[in-house]
Amino acid sequence: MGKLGKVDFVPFSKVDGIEERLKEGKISATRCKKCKNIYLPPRMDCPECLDEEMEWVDCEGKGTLVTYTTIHAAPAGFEDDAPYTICLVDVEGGGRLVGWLDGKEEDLKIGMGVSVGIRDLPEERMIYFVTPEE
Amino acid sequence: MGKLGKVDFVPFSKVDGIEERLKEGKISATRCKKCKNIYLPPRMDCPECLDEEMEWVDCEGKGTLVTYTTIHAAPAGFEDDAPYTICLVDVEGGGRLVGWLDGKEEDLKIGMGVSVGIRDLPEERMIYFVTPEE
Amino acid sequence: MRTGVIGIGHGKFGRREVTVQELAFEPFREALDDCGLHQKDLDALIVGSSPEYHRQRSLSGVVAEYLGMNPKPTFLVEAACASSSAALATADAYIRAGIYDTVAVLGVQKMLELSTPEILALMGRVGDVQWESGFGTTFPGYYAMFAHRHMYEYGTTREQMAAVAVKNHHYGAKNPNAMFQKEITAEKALASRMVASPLTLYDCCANADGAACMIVTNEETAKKADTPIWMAGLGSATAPMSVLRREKLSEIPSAIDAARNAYKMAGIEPKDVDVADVHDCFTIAEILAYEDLGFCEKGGGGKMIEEGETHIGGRIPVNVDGGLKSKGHPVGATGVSMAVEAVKQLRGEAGERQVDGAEVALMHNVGGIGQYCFVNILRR
Amino acid sequence: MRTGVIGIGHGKFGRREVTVQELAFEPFREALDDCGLHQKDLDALIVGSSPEYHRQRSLSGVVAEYLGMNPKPTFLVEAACASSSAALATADAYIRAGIYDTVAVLGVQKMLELSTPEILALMGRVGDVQWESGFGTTFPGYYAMFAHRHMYEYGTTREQMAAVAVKNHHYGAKNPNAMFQKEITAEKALASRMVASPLTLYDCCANADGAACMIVTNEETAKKADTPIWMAGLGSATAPMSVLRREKLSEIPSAIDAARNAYKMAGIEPKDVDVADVHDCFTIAEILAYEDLGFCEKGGGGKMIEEGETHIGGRIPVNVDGGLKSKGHPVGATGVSMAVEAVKQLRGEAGERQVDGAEVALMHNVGGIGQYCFVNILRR
Ligand SMILES: [Zn+2]
Ligand SMILES: [Zn+2]
Repeated sequence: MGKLGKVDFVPFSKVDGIEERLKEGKISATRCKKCKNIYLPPRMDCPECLDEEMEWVDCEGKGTLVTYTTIHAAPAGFEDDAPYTICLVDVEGGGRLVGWLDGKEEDLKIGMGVSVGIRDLPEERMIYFVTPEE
Repeated sequence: MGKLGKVDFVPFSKVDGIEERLKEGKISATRCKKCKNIYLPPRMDCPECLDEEMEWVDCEGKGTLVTYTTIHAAPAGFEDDAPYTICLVDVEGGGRLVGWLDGKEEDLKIGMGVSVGIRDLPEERMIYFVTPEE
Repeated sequence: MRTGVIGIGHGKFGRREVTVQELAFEPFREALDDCGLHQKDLDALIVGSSPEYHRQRSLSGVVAEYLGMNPKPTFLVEAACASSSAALATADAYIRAGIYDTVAVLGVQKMLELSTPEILALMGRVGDVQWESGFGTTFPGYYAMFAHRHMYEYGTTREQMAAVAVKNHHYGAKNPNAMFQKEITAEKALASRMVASPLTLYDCCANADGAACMIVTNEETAKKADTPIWMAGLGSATAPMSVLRREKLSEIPSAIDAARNAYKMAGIEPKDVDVADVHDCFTIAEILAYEDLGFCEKGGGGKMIEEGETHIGGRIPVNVDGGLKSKGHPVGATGVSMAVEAVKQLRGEAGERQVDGAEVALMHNVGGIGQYCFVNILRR
Repeated sequence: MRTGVIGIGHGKFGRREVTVQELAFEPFREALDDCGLHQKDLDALIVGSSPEYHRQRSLSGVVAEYLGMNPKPTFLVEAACASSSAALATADAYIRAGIYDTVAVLGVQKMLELSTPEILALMGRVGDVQWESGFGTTFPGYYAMFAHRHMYEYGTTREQMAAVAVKNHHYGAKNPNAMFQKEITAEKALASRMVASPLTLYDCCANADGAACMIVTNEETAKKADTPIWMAGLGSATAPMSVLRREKLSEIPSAIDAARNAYKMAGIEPKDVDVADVHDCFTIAEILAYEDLGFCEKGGGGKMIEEGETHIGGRIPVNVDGGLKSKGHPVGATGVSMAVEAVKQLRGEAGERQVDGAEVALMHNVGGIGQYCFVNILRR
């Protein structure tokens, strides 16, 4: 699938267009052409109108910290990364994403403004990174 | 578990006594002390009287061929063994077992008499072998 | 109180480059369209699937979310290859109990996202893992042993088995949702490579991705539909998982028991069946099904296919949707797929595959190597 | 038409060196003994389990065989950690529909036969595998994020969470079936190693092998039992699997919906509950449960544990069997385990853990991270 995340569990998805957009540094959602609902994580079927006419929209990469945790007991594939801090971010323009913190857990405050970027990982994979704003 | 079969899927079972008996060359069943039912494959709980008082009984290793097949498309762990022939044998004294054929599939006739022995495999594992009788 | 089917949907079976929830969405949308309902009109989603094939754990929760079914209840029902027939029977129970009025039953399976080694490892655990799998038994291997036994007891031939494959591919060629839409010849089938003697490649169905969906509802609501189809008889039974504990190996005992229960509930006899979908995971399985369902006497299955009695125009047309053999067998989707085809036949919407005037349809869905069987009878 | 519980059985939870079917046999035997029935008196076996943990595929078929249930029907019901509550609800549906009279509901899970790498790999796929798991989310990690959000919104403290662990171990020490039969101190809990901040080891329940069984039957048959216990309210609901699609993260929305449905069906209010088992997979989960079930107002959960309102003698004693926290959490067995404990309380057979005069018991069983919740109310 879209090369998003450190480990890949899903080889195929209708959302395969995301890979290219990630490479271009875009944080992308999909929007139903019919009902205009925005989906982040993106999806290609609209559960509202049951339609599959979707278009890509890009987000600014700004958002609000919803919650977070630092993982000390890591699952397979993440042993060497622990401890790492996972952040949930409500993105301006709609939707939510999960990203890794660039910074210290101590500096986080739920509700604070954050910016979201994309970083390269080994094996051509990419991951969202979250940076607290001043 | 009991080291029976080429690949082990079940690390624990109440039937762990079978390992020792296999090493002694014994084809063993269990018998409910209460209702005297014989179980091959062996089990330690009697579904008839819901009791768990079981004792081991040994079989002669003689039986009748119930059916067979030669596996050409092998599952994981058996790639190097294929083709191998699997036989189901109704054992004298009660119960049925699955074993590998020592011989040619062409020589098999359902209903024929067979004898069953135990052979060693690598990594201390053991397997039932079935030999057609004259 | 009867349960009625008012909406059906069926996706394309085969290799599908989508996620399992995307796969599920297709027939779900089609089934809602078919009956003009929306998610808000549904009381629950019951998913039939065999979870071992998915990387996504606890499938029904993810699928419910993707289909827009939250906060409606959902759970998964599993009975191996008969999972979605078990789901359908369970939906019927919830509706007849008056707990839910209208339920979406979804059969879905994404089999082809696992790697080949993962699939081979899974295949190695198809039987009783304690006493059988360590000897390298396989799914085709079990049915191969049933075939050898049936050949021994009744003189069934490889040619008769091949005739099942030829028939099912003949009809599958007319089914746009089938994985393989092409005819085959007996010669080609008989000459294909051996998988587990006496079964060759063409005796075996193929793994596939697939999904099918059905909207079922209570009698009152169903009566308002244009052509409600009624769930008239539901039977289910089990047999020992282990072939080491089965008395006979030339039959599927759970099928015999399930059929008896279904016929009794529907108040019919085998001869009243107009069209049937039976579980032809292997060609021998269809021959066993003829006998276990009472379509012919014990041992008469080989002759029944030979004489064309299960072709359209024959006594009881069987698998005229192509069967598992040509549709492919997306484990958890197969039961609802059979039921969707039955509904099409009873509505008279089966096109080139239509059995004229079909009033009673039967589905025979075997789980695993017969540890489960579900027999459902639908009527117009 | 009400469904009644007439037989219960509960095995020892923990590391058990037996197969999954041997594990299942123990409480099944106990439950049959408890009501004086035999397999022939049962119409079906419904198994609740999470299949991902077993090497044996299609569990219910193997278990049905081992329990001597062939040819009776069986199938498996899965809703992650709430699998056997879903199985119990399904048994109720089959019985109220009149399809079966008497059903054995078995919750069973063998978690500790997988290797550590296998378990770690499984743990890595606990969330939405498409959008979340690739970031290294874990099961404790999700609840940790709920905890941080709850701390932020309501000022809940780590000490309040530790108090849940202390309470549940206190009662678990009196439960011979619990995995951990020993008391702990708040100091020890707070000082234990961090798993996913702010949750430490003692905030988390442990994987365990375990099984529990329940014989349920129709009203007519149940009335003949000495002390039938009635299934008075069954509620279930879902929420998005993905935390990326949940509106609030300081509650389990499916629990709120399921509780509403269950209270309505039982015709009671939260204050009428005499004793409850709630899904304390993590200490924060028990605090969320108090609020979601309406035992206290939103945000009041921390204070409720602090003030001892959920101890025996308090307003609503919760998890006085030790909870998942001290019993261990054999995923598929947990729902029936809760129900078995509820029946003991209502029969007055809970020994040292008895809540005097308990007439109404509630079980709250969450699947996964809240994608499912089942709330069942039993009464004497
Ligand atoms: Zn839309
Ligand atoms: Zn006995």
